[in-house]
Amino acid sequence: MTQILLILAPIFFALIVLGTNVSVRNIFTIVFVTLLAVVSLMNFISFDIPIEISTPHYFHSIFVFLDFLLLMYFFWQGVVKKNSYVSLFALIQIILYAVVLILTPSLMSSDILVDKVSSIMYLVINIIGGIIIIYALKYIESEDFTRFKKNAFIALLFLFLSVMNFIVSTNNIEVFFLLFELTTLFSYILIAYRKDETSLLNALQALWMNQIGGVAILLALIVSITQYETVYFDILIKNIDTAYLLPIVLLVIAAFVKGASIPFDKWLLGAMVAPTPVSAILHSATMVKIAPYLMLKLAPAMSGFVSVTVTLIGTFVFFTASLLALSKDYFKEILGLSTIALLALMMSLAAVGTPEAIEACLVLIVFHAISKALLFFQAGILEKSFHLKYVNDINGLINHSPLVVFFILIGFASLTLPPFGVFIAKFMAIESLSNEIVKNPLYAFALVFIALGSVFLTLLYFKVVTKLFAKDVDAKARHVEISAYYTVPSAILVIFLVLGIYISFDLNLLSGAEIIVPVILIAVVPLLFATLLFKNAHRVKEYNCGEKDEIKLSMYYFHMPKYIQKAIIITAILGMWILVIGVLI
Amino acid sequence: MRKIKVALENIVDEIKDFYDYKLWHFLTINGVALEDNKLEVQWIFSKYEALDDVMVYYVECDYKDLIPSVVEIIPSAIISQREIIDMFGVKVEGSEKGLYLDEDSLQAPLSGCSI
Amino acid sequence: MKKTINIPLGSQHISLLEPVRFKFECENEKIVGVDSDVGFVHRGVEKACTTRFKYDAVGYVVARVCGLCAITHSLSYTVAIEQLLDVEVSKKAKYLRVLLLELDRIHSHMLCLSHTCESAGFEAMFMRIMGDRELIMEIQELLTGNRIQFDYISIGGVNRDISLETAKKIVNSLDIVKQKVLGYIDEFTNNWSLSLKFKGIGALTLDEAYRFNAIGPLARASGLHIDVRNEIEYLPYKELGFKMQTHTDGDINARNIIRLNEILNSLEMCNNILAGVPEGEIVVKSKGKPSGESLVRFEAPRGELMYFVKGNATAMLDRVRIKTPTFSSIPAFSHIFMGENYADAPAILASFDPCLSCTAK
Amino acid sequence: MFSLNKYRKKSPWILHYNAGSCNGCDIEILACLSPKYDLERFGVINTGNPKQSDIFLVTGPVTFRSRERLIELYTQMPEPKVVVAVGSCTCTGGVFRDMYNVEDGIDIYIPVDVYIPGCAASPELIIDGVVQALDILEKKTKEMEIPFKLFKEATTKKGITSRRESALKIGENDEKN
Amino acid sequence: MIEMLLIFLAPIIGGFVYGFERIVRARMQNRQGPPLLQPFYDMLKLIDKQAFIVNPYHSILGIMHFFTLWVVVAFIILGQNLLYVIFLHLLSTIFLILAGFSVKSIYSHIGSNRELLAMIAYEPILIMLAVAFFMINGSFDISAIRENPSSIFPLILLFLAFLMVIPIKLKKSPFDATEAHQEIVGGVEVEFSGVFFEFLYMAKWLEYFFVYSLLVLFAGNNLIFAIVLALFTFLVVNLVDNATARIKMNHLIKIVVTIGLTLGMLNLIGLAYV
Amino acid sequence: MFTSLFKALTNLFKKPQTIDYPVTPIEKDKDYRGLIEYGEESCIYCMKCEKACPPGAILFVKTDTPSENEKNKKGLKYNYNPYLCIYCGECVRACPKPEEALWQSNKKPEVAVRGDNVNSDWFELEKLHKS
Repeated sequence: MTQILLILAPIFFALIVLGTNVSVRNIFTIVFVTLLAVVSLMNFISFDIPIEISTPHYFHSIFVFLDFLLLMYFFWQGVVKKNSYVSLFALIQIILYAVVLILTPSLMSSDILVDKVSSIMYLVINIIGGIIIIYALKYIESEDFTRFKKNAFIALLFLFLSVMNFIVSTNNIEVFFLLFELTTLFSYILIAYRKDETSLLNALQALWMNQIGGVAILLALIVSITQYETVYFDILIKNIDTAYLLPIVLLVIAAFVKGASIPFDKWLLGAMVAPTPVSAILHSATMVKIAPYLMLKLAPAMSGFVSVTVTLIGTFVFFTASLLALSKDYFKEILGLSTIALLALMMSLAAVGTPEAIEACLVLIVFHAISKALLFFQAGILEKSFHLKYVNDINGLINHSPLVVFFILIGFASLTLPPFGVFIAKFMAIESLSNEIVKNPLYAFALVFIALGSVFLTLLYFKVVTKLFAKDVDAKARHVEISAYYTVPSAILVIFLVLGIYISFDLNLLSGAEIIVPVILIAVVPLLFATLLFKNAHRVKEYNCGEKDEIKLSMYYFHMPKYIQKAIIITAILGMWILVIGVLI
Repeated sequence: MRKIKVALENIVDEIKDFYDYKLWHFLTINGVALEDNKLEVQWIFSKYEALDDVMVYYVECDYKDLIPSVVEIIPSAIISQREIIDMFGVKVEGSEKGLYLDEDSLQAPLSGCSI
Repeated sequence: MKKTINIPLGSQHISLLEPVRFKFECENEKIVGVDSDVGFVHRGVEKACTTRFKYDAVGYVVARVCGLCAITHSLSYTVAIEQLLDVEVSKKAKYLRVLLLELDRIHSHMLCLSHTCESAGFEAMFMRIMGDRELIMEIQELLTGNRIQFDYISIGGVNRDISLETAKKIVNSLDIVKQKVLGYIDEFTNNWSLSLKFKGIGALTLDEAYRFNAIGPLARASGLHIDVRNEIEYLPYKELGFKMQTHTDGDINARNIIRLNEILNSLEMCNNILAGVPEGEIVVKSKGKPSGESLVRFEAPRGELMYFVKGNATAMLDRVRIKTPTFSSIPAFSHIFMGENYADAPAILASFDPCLSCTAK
Repeated sequence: MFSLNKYRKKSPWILHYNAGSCNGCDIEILACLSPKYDLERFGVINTGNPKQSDIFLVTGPVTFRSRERLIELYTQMPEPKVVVAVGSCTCTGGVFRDMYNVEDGIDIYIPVDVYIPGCAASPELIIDGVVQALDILEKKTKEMEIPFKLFKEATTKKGITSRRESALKIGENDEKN
Repeated sequence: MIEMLLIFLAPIIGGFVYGFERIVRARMQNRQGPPLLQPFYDMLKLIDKQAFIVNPYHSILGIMHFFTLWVVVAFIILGQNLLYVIFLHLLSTIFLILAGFSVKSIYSHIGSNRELLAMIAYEPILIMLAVAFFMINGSFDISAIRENPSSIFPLILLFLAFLMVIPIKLKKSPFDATEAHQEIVGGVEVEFSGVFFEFLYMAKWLEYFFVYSLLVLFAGNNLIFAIVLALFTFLVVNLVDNATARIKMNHLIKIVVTIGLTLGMLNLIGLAYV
Repeated sequence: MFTSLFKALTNLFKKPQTIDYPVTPIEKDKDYRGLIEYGEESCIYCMKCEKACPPGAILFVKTDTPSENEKNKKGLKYNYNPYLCIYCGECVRACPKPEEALWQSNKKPEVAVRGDNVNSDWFELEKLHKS
């Protein structure tokens, strides 16, 4: 029953938070978040077999009602905000949903099915999401909103957690569709939260793009009902016929939309205008994580052509998104593109479908969430405490706040370097793909994409990190005080990352020496040497050919011509079409 | 070596009429300190692929006079102009000093009057 | 959002022999702006020539304006003084002067080529050319008694005679050098990595060469027919077999090819001289003090060198104006760097064969 | 204790700065690196970087504009270091002595250890000079050597000596003397 | 025991290789060259020099670079996971790059930028190399690779690609744009001096050891073939070093990425089919 | 590229061009312009060399211990600074008694060290000469 608690409690919390003053709200929020974390942890520990929960029949009617209400709201929003795409897709969905309701499936299963993946997702959603909410407490205070709106923001985040908890527990594709649309709604509201023009535009963009996913799910529903007589994931996957994978492919496309893979990447990048906690919650804990989750659910059904194509598309997106990120300067945009890249990697790993690959995917989901949340926190701190948004301006941050630099460094290092989780996941990804090449040489391309992509990502991250380090010795260090609401969540995430090294041992991938020796040697010995050697060191100026001029420094700028960007998008769309047409044939 | 004397105010027009960049090669601007605090400024040209054909336009002026710039006609004259400013302490339109000399070195070393 | 960086090249830099400061404004490594300072070597030779030294010693001083084109400097000055004193130099002296001038050109060009290779990161080729250059240096030491500053030319002729024995030795060495130079031409045209580094890099078009009044190999590589050896009667270049070398590409490669061809041409001229050194006095005594103005131009290895000398019938001169080759090329330099990659900058700079001690005097 | 002094002798890395010479000596330094003379047999590397150099080869009488650069490069070299003045004009000003933009010889600015005469100094002489410099290098201490016209003294803070502001302005110091 | 000894002697062995290479290079350029022990003289001299720092991070990162590289070499000797070793090597390069960026020095920055770009070129090839070894031996473990017979013939294309990586890592023409002494005065190492430069200097030796020990993996359990292969590569790399100029960074990336990746891909696909 | 590859390979087995200089001394040609040498006995103290020398590396300075030469009426002493000399040979050409009083040998000059005071000592001589 903890699952039901996880779904319902946040709604309750949201209602409580709505009407309190600042200090009470903060205390309540922290308590609630702790509760959610504890419950999800208990759920994870006590979990032994897949739990199936059936829901009463009238639930279905409520969902249908809510669904229509939601779609109508979208349609209305499209009309009011004069965005024809939004209305168009809402209209299509209304019609398609009506068709779905007319068709009657015969095979039934339980509505809620909680398996291992779901329980891990609970952990990610509730713990990381909770920490983000705590972080948001301070962040939202510095925004120019009314008190109610500030509280509502926190409440919305709680609601978001509830929806996410539900979405990872549901087994019914119809319910899944509703929740999918609900996350779309929340993202729409949260992105537009600042109510200025760009926010609204980007929110509408997110709205219509996400509705493509809704259309795909509805189409999948229709096909699934007509062909397989069911609206349930487990039955669909059990009965799947390898010759007719269309519903799976349509759901995969829905995942690609939610995961903001390359042709659909605009919405996630547009979401950057929202307050930073929203970006954090979208990127790390909720929303986009639906994509790999859905993939993981569908993984057993994928085989042969679909598996290879999805893997290739995913790795291609991984590679190109990291490439595109190289040419960006806006800190959050860099983070966003790297999220897109890593999501694509998760999806392709899920599509590979071997146990190793799925394990890698899960590790990636968890640690990516932690690292990205940490980095978005720092982006928020940079924005609020230092008024910096662009990477080119963060030169010499180490003079002002070594702590933030440390967090950013850990964040980036955890995404690239041993012995952190994401590194381990990439490692497993390469290993699992190497196993697969023998079966299908096309995986070699996927492997090359992963290799190139991870190098690009490393390049990207260290391009940013290096800016922090360019220390000016003579500058008067101006230390900036950073609120505990910012630093404590960051510190907790860092602790998680460090604890996560445990997973490296647990997976039996590397020997203990391989993990521990570098850490000790790299951390301790140089410091020892340095303290010995600094004693009689002299400090000199940098070599500047004997000249005394001020030096202008800037990091390497990658110019990405328009035609390459277009070529990337066209290739990605082509990949999708190949997927669909290939399945149809 | 043909030498043509021109008045200071006419020098730019004179050179503009004369100078064809595919026919004449601009050598340099030369200054010669004369007696009585006078200065002779020469614009020296040579003809491409001709035997010993050197054309010198010169003016006689005071150190105080503003010497007009020929950079618009001959872009490469800029460095010669900077040199003559440094060496003679004269003023040339649109050119700055400091090509060779530092603040604490001997100023206008070649001018007749400073020694 | 493109941000530029400033990359300094000099005043002290490993790829520079002389102090010159370039400050490149770069986007990534593409040069979008050049700021140069060429005045590091300013010593005040022009003034010293008129105040510190008598006219007969000035020849040795102006030779120290530049070590590489020392011979051209002292020759130009000496000829200018000879014109003022009305001294007619013997044919033998003229021949020997051309011999030294051309030897100097050969070793200077070889140095430039090797330095260009070094700047392009081709250490082996640097070593190869520098090793072979020693042959020319030995010849010069044999002829004049020193490797770099020859002090060979005095007013009225030359300081030292040449014996038949040495002439024979020199001819042998020159033959070896010729073979080596043919080898370089092969290397410079066929080496894949050098063509990546040199072809199409640092190009100057013919029109730009005219506009910027470029001179020397820099201009000839762009197809501009300018060579003072072709424009003066004083030295017997025509009868010694001078041929003007031009190229149309205007890039580093073209400059290298021009230099290599000029070395071959100079070798040929040296052989012609050594085959028939005329009999006669090597030095003619001069009388009187210089008075009047004279303007003399000669072709230094880097281009046209101009001396303007004004005497006033005393031992001290009124004015010695030195217009050095690199001085004229500086506007063209700054232009060529634009749009190139910083990685090419040292090689481009070396391919100009800049002589800053000439420029700043 | 095991003395490392003798290894200084075997690995001299050179830094070359032209403080206004006619570049005759610079070419001869280059010729020293060429196959015929091959300075690398003594372990010489032309680093071009003051921070990794032991021998400072200076050519040219010091012109006004190169004074500050000379001192800055000198202070950026770690001790023990040896300064070699290559060529007559570097030793004493040579033919440029008493010219208006020239300081007569570099030993007005920095302590010179070896003087190589010649105009231009031939490669053999340069090799002689470097060999001489190696003997001096072996005997040197790691005491900080200060250029004669250093404007700002090096300051010590938290046990780390700062040489950052070494060659600020030379003219002002002259006035004081 | 021998392994432990090897680990401690690894820099010294690399130093000998470097010293020998300097002689060979000098001889190829028709000159006499330094003595064999020259690198060690340099090293001992550098210990003795006055230590200069620009800022503490800079020097510490340089030291970290050296130690990480040593760990990499140790793991190769101990026969650990090849893929892990390659990633750890990436880490050591990243320390170097960070060191380059931690000072306000333009040449250091350009050097780091170039080092980062060069990573794009060679890292995928190294990863593909590891994958190819995995496909042949069924394990990433270097000890397993060493026990199996020579795998140079099935991996001949990747061997060629690896030959392109060696000059980048060892800073040799035509792929030495990251160090580029004539342009950026050594790039990353420009601000290091004295004892701190020592670590970078010795890291260079370890780099030699790293590259050649990866190379002998191609020979499998055949010791004689390994020696022949190493000598052959040594000769080829040095000959090419003496016959080419340094090419620019953009050319380097284009050449290595296109040719190297194609060779690697073909080899992997070929392995999958065979 | 392949020719230079081949050249590098052949060089590997050739004797290097290097002269091991300090060990094997290089013989200077007899015409080498080396140190200026002075024959005190033959000097007629016309001081033409001093006037001719461009850098002023020859100074005749009045001292308490002049050389014992009947021509030396003013009590002068010949001073020569090889570190200032530019080895141009102009003094020899100016000398009325070349090869006896003043000649250019083919000896190369010696390298000096700090203790030799090549500059400061000469400054004092120059001061003396002016006064």
